[in-house]
Amino acid sequence: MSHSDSHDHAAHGHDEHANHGSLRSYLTGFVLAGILTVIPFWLVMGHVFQSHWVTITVVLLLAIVQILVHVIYFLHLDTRSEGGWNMLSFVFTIVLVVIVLGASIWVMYNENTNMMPMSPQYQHNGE
Amino acid sequence: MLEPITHPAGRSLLFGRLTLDSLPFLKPDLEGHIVLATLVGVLLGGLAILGIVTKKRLWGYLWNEWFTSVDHKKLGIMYMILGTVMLLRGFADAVMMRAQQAVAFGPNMGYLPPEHYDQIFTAHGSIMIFFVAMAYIVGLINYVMPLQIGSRDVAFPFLNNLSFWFTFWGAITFMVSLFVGDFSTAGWLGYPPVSELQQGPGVDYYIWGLQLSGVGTLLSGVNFVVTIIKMRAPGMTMMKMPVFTWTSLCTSGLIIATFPVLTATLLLLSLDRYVGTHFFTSDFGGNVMMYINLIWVWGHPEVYILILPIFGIYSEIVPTFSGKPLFGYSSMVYATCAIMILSYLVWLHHFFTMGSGADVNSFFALTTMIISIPTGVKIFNWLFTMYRGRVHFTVPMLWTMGFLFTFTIGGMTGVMLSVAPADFLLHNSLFLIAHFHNVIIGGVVFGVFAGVNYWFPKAFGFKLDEFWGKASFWFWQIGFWLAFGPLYIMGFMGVTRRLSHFDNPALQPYFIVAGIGAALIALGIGSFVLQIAISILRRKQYAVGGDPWNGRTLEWATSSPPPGYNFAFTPNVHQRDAWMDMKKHGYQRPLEGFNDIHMPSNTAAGVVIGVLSFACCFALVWYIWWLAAASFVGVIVASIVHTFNYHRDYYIPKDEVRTFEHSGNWQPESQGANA
Amino acid sequence: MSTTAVDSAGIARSPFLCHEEPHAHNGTLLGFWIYLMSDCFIFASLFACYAVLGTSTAGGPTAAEVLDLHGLAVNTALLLVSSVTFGFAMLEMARRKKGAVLLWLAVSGLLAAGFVTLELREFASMIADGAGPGRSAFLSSFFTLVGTHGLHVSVGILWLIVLMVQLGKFGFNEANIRRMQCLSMFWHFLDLVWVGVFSFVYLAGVLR
Amino acid sequence: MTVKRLRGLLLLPLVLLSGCHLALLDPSGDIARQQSDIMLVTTGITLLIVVPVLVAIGVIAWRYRASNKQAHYDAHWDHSPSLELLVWAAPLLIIIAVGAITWIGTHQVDPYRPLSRVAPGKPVAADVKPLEVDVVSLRWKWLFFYPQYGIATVNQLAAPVDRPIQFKLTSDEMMDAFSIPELAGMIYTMPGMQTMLHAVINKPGQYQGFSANYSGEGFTDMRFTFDGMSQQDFDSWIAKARASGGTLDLQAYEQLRQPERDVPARAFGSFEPDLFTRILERCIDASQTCMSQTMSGDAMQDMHNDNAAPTDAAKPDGMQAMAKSQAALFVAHGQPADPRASAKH
Ligand code: HEA
Ligand code: HEA
Ligand code: CUA
Ligand SMILES: [Cu+2]
Repeated sequence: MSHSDSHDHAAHGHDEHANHGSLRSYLTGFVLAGILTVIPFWLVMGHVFQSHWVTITVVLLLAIVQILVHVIYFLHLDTRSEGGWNMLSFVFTIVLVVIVLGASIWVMYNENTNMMPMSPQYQHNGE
Repeated sequence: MLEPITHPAGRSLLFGRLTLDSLPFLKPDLEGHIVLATLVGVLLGGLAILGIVTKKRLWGYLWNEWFTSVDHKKLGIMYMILGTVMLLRGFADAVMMRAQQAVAFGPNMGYLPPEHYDQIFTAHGSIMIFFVAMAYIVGLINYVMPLQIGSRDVAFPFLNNLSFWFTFWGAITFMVSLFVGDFSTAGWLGYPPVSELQQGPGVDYYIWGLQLSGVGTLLSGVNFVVTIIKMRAPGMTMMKMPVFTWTSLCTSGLIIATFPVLTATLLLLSLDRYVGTHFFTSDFGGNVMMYINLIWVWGHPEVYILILPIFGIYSEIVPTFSGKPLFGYSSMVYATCAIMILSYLVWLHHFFTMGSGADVNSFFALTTMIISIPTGVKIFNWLFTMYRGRVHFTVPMLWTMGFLFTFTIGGMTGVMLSVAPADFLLHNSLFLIAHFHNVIIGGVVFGVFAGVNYWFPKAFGFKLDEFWGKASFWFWQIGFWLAFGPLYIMGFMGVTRRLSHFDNPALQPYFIVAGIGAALIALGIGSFVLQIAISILRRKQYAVGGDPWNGRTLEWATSSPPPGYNFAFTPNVHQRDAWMDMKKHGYQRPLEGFNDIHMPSNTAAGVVIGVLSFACCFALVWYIWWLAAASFVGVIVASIVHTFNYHRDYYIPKDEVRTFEHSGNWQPESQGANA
Repeated sequence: MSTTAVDSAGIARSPFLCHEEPHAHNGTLLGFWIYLMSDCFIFASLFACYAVLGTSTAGGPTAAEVLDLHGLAVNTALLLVSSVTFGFAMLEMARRKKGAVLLWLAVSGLLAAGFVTLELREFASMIADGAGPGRSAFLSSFFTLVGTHGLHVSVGILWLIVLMVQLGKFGFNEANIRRMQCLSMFWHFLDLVWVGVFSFVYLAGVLR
Repeated sequence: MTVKRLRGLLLLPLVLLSGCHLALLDPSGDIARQQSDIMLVTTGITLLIVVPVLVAIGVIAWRYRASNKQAHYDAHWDHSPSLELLVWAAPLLIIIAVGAITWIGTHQVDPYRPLSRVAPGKPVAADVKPLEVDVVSLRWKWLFFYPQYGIATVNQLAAPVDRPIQFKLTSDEMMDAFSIPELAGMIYTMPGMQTMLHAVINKPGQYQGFSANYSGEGFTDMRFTFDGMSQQDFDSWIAKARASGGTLDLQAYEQLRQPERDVPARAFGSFEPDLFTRILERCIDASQTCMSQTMSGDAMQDMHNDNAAPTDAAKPDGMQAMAKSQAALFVAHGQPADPRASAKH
């Protein structure tokens, strides 16, 4: 909705409340993201750790860190933008996404071990 | 075995798999005749309406004032009308099921073969949830919430119009399945393998109808949240918001967090059906349980999406008619937020018996029953609001009393189901059917009636008839217990849901009673229709002004019906129950000093995008690929063209505002108190 | 005890009304952010599917056999760089430099187009090798998750083209500035989802 | 005992009224009875709060009706910290009680858990082996294998009274729920998956069994009879089934799995030994690979990958390791028990 006839929003940038970032923040974000990308690739392609599960855990932790980097340096999320509602909705989303992912995996894992023919329990009982 | 159903054999390029055989009303059997009769009826009725509209030259009016309108009040009313039309369909389905189950014993197979019975309960369930209950709720929020926060419209008026058309065409997609092809038999949640294996267009109608309306609902959710956050009148802090607005906020939050899951789940199902992927198949590593898990991630919060705004309605009605502020406002708000979060943690209670271990089951059983705590808090707070009050038993209040009584019992049977070991006995039984009709009818439906009776005078400037309102209430209340009481008992006998025929003749009396109950409910619906009709006839006699009930919140501060701009001056809020506060301080409505008012303009983009989306979905159902592609491109082009329109608003000149403020329906601001 | 005061022009002023229209707050940016949050749930569902079905290979190829980490590295780099170049466009917009904005937008769009092209080539070669989405639940969930992300990127490119036209024609009016801010969020959001995709689907996937 | 009295109270009027048996309130199998007890006790506890609420609705509405000018009217009373504490605390206490019972009960009657008793105060004797029944839900009928007796039946099930039964269940194509309300709570059956149910019947008699999960147009008729009988009757029932001849081999099964409605009961004197496993693993068709083979095929591939990445120690051949260790457990205990349950013993 441009109501530029009333007063010029473009001039004073109505959405100044939002943080637009600076060259510095973009470059910091870029460097951090780059590093956080290179490390997991190196870990996996260079077979750095003995155990796959250690590698997977580290890779996923780095992913979480990198997501935070993106959120802060590229999406400029902070507690002040939009009166805190951006942050609130972000936290709400994270909590529920974690619930969906975590609980779904827990439930499905539990059901699979209970009933899939390849599960140990079946191997044991199902002949 | 699931066959890949995309192979082109036997399909025409032009019409896909749509052939004359797909038209059931051309079949010479009983079913064909029934469908034909219905079709003729619908066509005649439709033509009659078209004729009247044309004769009275209403097309321009409808187009300019309604179809292209971005006014939240008009859209709200259109949602209510859509809900009411779909309700007739849903009710017709319910009556057919009740009739079948009342006669189909032993040698009598009833008049509905299972294939049809299965389509009917599927259609009944999904229509009632998506196009009746959801339409009413979105409609009520649309109408009331912006008024309650002292705003001129929602945050995205065009989007609001678009949402409506998505929902509308979703409903049409369901309706078309009556006359062209058939419908899904997989239940309202579309469980595989039935939904994977059923050939023909039925499941595809279900999928695309829900996808359309789901997108509409999601957009409404975003719209409402931003409206509530951004457009509240100055001074209305979060803890001064009316409770209905709070519940609208929480429901919208849930919509945003769950409807995408529904969209994704249905997308995966359609990929299985259309391109032969293996998400939920029995072979190639697919996993049915994943569908059931995902659909309930949406499905359980969905029932709280339905009930939360309804709790808000009761929270407005009880204080108004008790002549007291709501008891424990902050408890009420916290309870609402608690229900919102908790509802996302309980979905597994719908499949305790699918074989998960005891730890999983007991975890979800506990989270489920914890929801009764905040719900109980609400019930108690309503009671304490009435306590030391002066309770006027108007029609809205009567529905509220019916709700308190009925819902408490329905909630209790819900707690019984949440006790996992008990659910192993009760799952999928008629007890379950009774539970959810108990909470949905006793909660949601009663609440919608309460809300309609409460806000109707606001929307139309006259009250609804008391006598027929009360008649409708008592028919519903008694009819409900007759219709679903026997189902509770049969649940204890272990009778299962979704049966179209019974061997045990001893059950018949129960089903007959249930049928009588449904008939009483029909009388209740009839009384409601009569109530509306009589009130329209006597609208002069029943006319009221801005504040017929001595209301407490801002929607009562403006005229009935409100002007397009809602408030000549944006209210400045100091207290909860802002309007009551204004009245107490001797507020006088100013009659001079108006400003021009900035408003959004109407647009046809929503209608166009809606029609094209429907064409796309219909084409997908019938594999008419060229049409699907063309209309899909059409949707994108129309959207892009729309973004080139930079002039989406206009000003209402102050003279026009002044004229309305001098002429609108205001009178009894002072008389309102003794309603 | 009326609280209504009368001002010099003889107009009743009430403390309960705003006699000046209050400052309107545009909600588009917040609304778009909330839409993005809802999109998270679509991706969450698809990630959940991959988590559950990612090892259900039904005797077909496993993640380690079909996923190409070298191509992935290139793809990731493309997307990350395009995120930054989009940031440059935003910075130029703050200085109202139309030419520079359009240039950086074009660069970002081309990088994203490169990403989509590479992804489509990866898909094509997998399908040609018999590892298409219909082969197993693992591959179904892989193609759907990665494809949904790719579809989002494609929509982003289309949007970017439209916006370049609009910027070129109408300049930095209020609506266009807001659209740039929304597209910027969308762009960075897709990069963020990609972090999840390359870490969870590819890197962790080949090890499971 | 309160449960008994509650049950009596509930049953009396309804039984008079119905001529139908309220199976869920007075079942004939120990598991169903425990479930029913839990249901009644928890319902009783919730009634402690629900009944007062229902009464309060009526009383408050009557007392504070507008026409009653005697009642105290306080237009400003809208909060009270102590009352608000009460409205949160009262339901919380009830839920704590109900929740505790639910938690314990859920573990007690977990369908995967082998029985430890056949009736209250009657533990399972050490030498009793449970009756094994392998169940397949077909479109739209039930197939039962008795591996210990070498017979198979369609739509009829029998078991000796007071002997534990161990059901292993799967489905041919649809998703059903195996349900005999008199015996025990239901459990789903799904293609390619195996669920379990442990139960026992305590009273001789004929009971209804059916599918409790909708599975398409023949679902309504998907019923079977379940007979609880004495050991002698059961033996002669087995003998009769054997005598009825017929072998359920692959061909006969192919025939049987075709969709049919309203199928009469029948018996097969013998069956192809690994048929249930093949149904479960979805390799009835010789051209299909059985799931566990596919899986071990996968495991082989995994090992192959491990060679490519030789650093791994804890890779999912863990799965096989686990299977092995459980096999060891099997030998040690000499009885086929759910590993989770044996952990609980
Ligand atoms: C508006 C819709 C709505 C609402 C509000 C509810 C509310 C509840 N529901 Fe219901 N439910 C449905 C709609 C709804 N449900 C539907 C549609 C289905 C079936 C879908 C299908 O399978 O097709 C279903 C199914 C369903 C199941 C699955 C059963 C099965 O499939 O086997 C369960 C199990 O836990 C359950 C539990 C509950 C509980 C615990 C509540 C609670 O929220 C109730 C809380 C309320 C109270 C408890 C009453 C008031 C409280 C007090 C007076 C305080 C004191 C009380 C106590 C401390 C106990 N519901
Ligand atoms: C909103 C949800 C809703 C509502 C209102 C109803 C209302 C009714 N339902 Fe419902 N029903 C479901 C949701 C609902 N149902 C669902 C989800 C299923 C499961 C489907 C499945 O198995 O997949 C089901 C299944 C179901 C069955 C199938 C049982 C079986 O499995 O065999 C039966 C049997 O008779 C039945 C009967 C009825 C009857 C008689 C009513 C009647 O009480 C009355 C009909 C109601 C109305 C006509 C009016 C509704 C009015 C309003 C909402 C507001 C008022 C309007 C205005 C103010 C304008 N229902
Ligand atoms: Cu107007 Cu800022
Ligand atoms: Cu639920």
